[in-house]
Amino acid sequence: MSSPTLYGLCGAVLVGLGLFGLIVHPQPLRKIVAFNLIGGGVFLLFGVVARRGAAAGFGGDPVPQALVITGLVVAFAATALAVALLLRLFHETGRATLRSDG
Amino acid sequence: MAFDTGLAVLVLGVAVWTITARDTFAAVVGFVAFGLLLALVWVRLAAPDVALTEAAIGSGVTGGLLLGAHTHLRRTETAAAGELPGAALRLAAAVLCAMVSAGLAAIVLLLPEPAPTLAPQVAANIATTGLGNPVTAVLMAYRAVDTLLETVVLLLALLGIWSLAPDRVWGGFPGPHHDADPQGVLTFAAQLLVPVGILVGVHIFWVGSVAPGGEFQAATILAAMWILAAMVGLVDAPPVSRRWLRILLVAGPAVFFAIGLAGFAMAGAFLAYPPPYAKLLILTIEIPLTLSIAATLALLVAGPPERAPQR
Amino acid sequence: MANSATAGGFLLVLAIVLPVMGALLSLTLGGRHAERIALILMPVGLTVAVAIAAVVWRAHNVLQYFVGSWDPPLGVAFRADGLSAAMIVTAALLISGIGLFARAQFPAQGGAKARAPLVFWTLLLMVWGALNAVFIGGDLFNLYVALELLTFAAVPLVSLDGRAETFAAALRYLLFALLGSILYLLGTGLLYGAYGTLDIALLSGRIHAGPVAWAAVSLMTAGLLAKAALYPLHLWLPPAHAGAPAPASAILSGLVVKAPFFLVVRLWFDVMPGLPEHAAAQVLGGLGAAAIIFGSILALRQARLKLLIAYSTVAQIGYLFLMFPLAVRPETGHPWATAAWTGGVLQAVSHAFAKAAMFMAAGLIAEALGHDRIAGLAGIGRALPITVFAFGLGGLSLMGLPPSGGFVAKAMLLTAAVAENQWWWAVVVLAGGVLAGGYVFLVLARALADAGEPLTLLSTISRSRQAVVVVLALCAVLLGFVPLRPSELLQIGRPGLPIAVFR
Amino acid sequence: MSLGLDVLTILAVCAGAFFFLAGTVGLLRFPDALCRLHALTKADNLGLGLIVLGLLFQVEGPFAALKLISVWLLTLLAGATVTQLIARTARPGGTPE
Repeated sequence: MSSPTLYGLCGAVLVGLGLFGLIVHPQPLRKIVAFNLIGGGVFLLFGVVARRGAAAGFGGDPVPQALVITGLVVAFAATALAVALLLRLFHETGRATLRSDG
Repeated sequence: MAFDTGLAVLVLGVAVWTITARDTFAAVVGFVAFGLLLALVWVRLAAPDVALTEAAIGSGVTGGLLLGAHTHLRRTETAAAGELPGAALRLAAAVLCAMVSAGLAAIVLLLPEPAPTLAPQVAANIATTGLGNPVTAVLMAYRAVDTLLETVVLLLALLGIWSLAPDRVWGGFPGPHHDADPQGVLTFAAQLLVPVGILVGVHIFWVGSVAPGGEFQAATILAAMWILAAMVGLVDAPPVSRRWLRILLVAGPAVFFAIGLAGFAMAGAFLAYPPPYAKLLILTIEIPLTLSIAATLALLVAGPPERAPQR
Repeated sequence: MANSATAGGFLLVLAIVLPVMGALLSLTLGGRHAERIALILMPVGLTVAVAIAAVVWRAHNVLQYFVGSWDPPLGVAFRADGLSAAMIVTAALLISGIGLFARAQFPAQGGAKARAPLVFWTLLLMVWGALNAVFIGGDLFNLYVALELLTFAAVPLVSLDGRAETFAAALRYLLFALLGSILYLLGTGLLYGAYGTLDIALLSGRIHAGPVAWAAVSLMTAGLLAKAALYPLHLWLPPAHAGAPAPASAILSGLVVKAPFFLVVRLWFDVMPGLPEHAAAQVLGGLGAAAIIFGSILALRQARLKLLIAYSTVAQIGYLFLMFPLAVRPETGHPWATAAWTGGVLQAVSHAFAKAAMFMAAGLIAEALGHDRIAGLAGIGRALPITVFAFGLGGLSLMGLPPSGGFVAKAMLLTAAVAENQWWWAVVVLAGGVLAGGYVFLVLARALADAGEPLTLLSTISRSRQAVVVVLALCAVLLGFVPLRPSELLQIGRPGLPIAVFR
Repeated sequence: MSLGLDVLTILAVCAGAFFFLAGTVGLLRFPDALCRLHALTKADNLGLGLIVLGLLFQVEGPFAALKLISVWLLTLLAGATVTQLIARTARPGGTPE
């Protein structure tokens, strides 16, 4: 097995792990961490696709690499918005759970 | 190969720890470590640009943001943990997620050989962009419209965060105020580190056109230096209603749009650069863009306005 | 397809650039100017939208633009077919209507009251730009960025009022939307890994049935379903749509949920034409049917008007997905598939108008009464007759009664179901109509009941706002006069399917 | 000559690795945040310093050596700053936010 494939398998497992955390954890902060873990796995798969496409003297296909950079920045923006919403929810209700509307 | 195997196992180990740790603090610390290990993986995958971004944004700033959130939410931990779903549901979720992983793993093994790639096309056209770094060429030329919309996404997230402010503090200062301790070791260290960090940021920006680096990585480093200075109390965030701040935030995307639209006249298409001036135009976009992104990232971390503006 | 940009392609750029630049300008100049910028851009954007539709119609071909003159697969293409044109015009009309309605609710103000107007007007423009980007996106990753733009514009609208429960609703919406995006992105990565392009037109030529394509499309579809709130991924929708201020609810329910649906259509019909298995389409249709039945029943059980309307959105989204088992007929190119296609798209358009009108009517009623409990609506029919009339007109579309766009849409789905020997979908369409009749009449009966004593309204509702609501509801009714046959406009850009003739 | 340098490198890197190991064990075993920070700084300062020292015997040219030393200095500076920040929030009566 080549090392890109190895990291590809690693990314596959990360997606599943993150998905599990997102479903199971009741705390929104843990869900946010889990979402970032899924993101890590997905980006890793892009990286593997890029590495496999190494050609023309480049170590990897630059297109998926650029897509990952865009994706990382978007994921950060998402995390920041989610954290801000969560903190606001906490300051307003004293609780940090999604089960507030009952 | 042995190194790669070890690294992959380590990444997965830390990931498992991040998901299964009882304590949220441990999970967040695990996530930061995960991000740093992932940056190493990116180096192994011959993607140094991504490695820099991952270390700076994926691990660094995101980690800081999550740690900050955790200090606020510490007290809610036990109450929320009580809502853990039952064992049957968890088992079902585990089976589902294992299936997803297995399916994805199979797909990875089934990817075609030789792999399709756009690398030759990127290389064939890179001369017209005047750039030496292929990733920057993709971000700023071939797929510039993605990058443009992405910077708008960042701004939009910031507006979303600001919109959470209660009306009475609208337009005020984001985040809590930190007092500087003029004699403190921390202040001293920060005073030393911030200028060095800014220098590093400028360097990373400058080399981005030919070597790994670029506006996002540089902006993150600049933002991190600003956040550090704010946490130590050396600077305070400006009130979000300040006109100059709004202009600083919007300047990057605005210049990007302006040069993009000028492309209609100069090169016959939106976001097209006439080849002799391509590098100059891209640099003209990148400078304000880096500053705008840095300001946006820093304010994303600072959060919604919390202190009313003095009127 | 020609290997260059089509004439008039710059209109596609304007459709995105104008609203987004307007939003940036609003953010810079602040609350007092935000409203003015939005109001100026509305007629301009509407003109651009109509021009795009006109160009597509006249050329009878796909309008195409290569950004930066870089040909795909290296560059990003914008493309507008008949479906895009219809959606762009719908969005422009609705945004303009909602903007006119919202003037009284979010007037330009300074000081501490400046927050909500600035955020609302800026996000209204951003939603518009993002929707246009979704409707004309020709590149799967560019569409991901457009989807994120839409999500980040939509989520803060939910918590615009700053009430505690809306923060929880917004957070839940965000988490669902983020999961949806990341699954979509994962599928995008797999497609690139297998075929080396993200351009929809190029992909449709390269893709072939196999595990990689299947996994990618399943992941992307699942992610988009979470964003479209298709049963059983609908849990986030009712609190989010009901908690937002009325004009925001109208945007969210009328337009925002249509974008992921639109992308599922793109994925199934354009990225992999002829590839989808009948069984997979049946699954989508089954989820749609479940959404219709459960959404309607839950709507019937609501005590608050806005929640009722929100659950009705869950049900009406279900109809959209009935289009898949009826229109995906790869083996023969069944003539009735085009009827189902028109029916599905028409349902999306007419529901947009009807639902926006109903949410805004509910907003006016809540403003006048100070609450939106259905049990306490008695007498409102006399106090706000125009508003209640508009609510009823919108209800026609939901029930599928003539004259309304909903009627034409559901009639086409029904006919296609019968003609294709898939009668079970016809049963669902009819049952959904009856249930919708139940919850619409439940509200109307209360509203038209005699209060006994004259109502004291908390605030007077201006005629002009009521007029906007009626006009939007009338748009849904007018769609009922489109001929009951597959639309020629919507077929532009579709592979040459024989068109069925209704009699 | 080269053998002697290699031996020096091996010794210094091994010593550095030992401090990293000790620091990690300390991080995991020490009871509270301040003690853990203490353990971590040992890894940063001494561990990394020794590894950099070891690598210095192998580099070609003064520029590469300067780069290595800068890495160490920057890590020291960043480490000191972050440690102070963490200690401030961890301190009982500190300013948590």
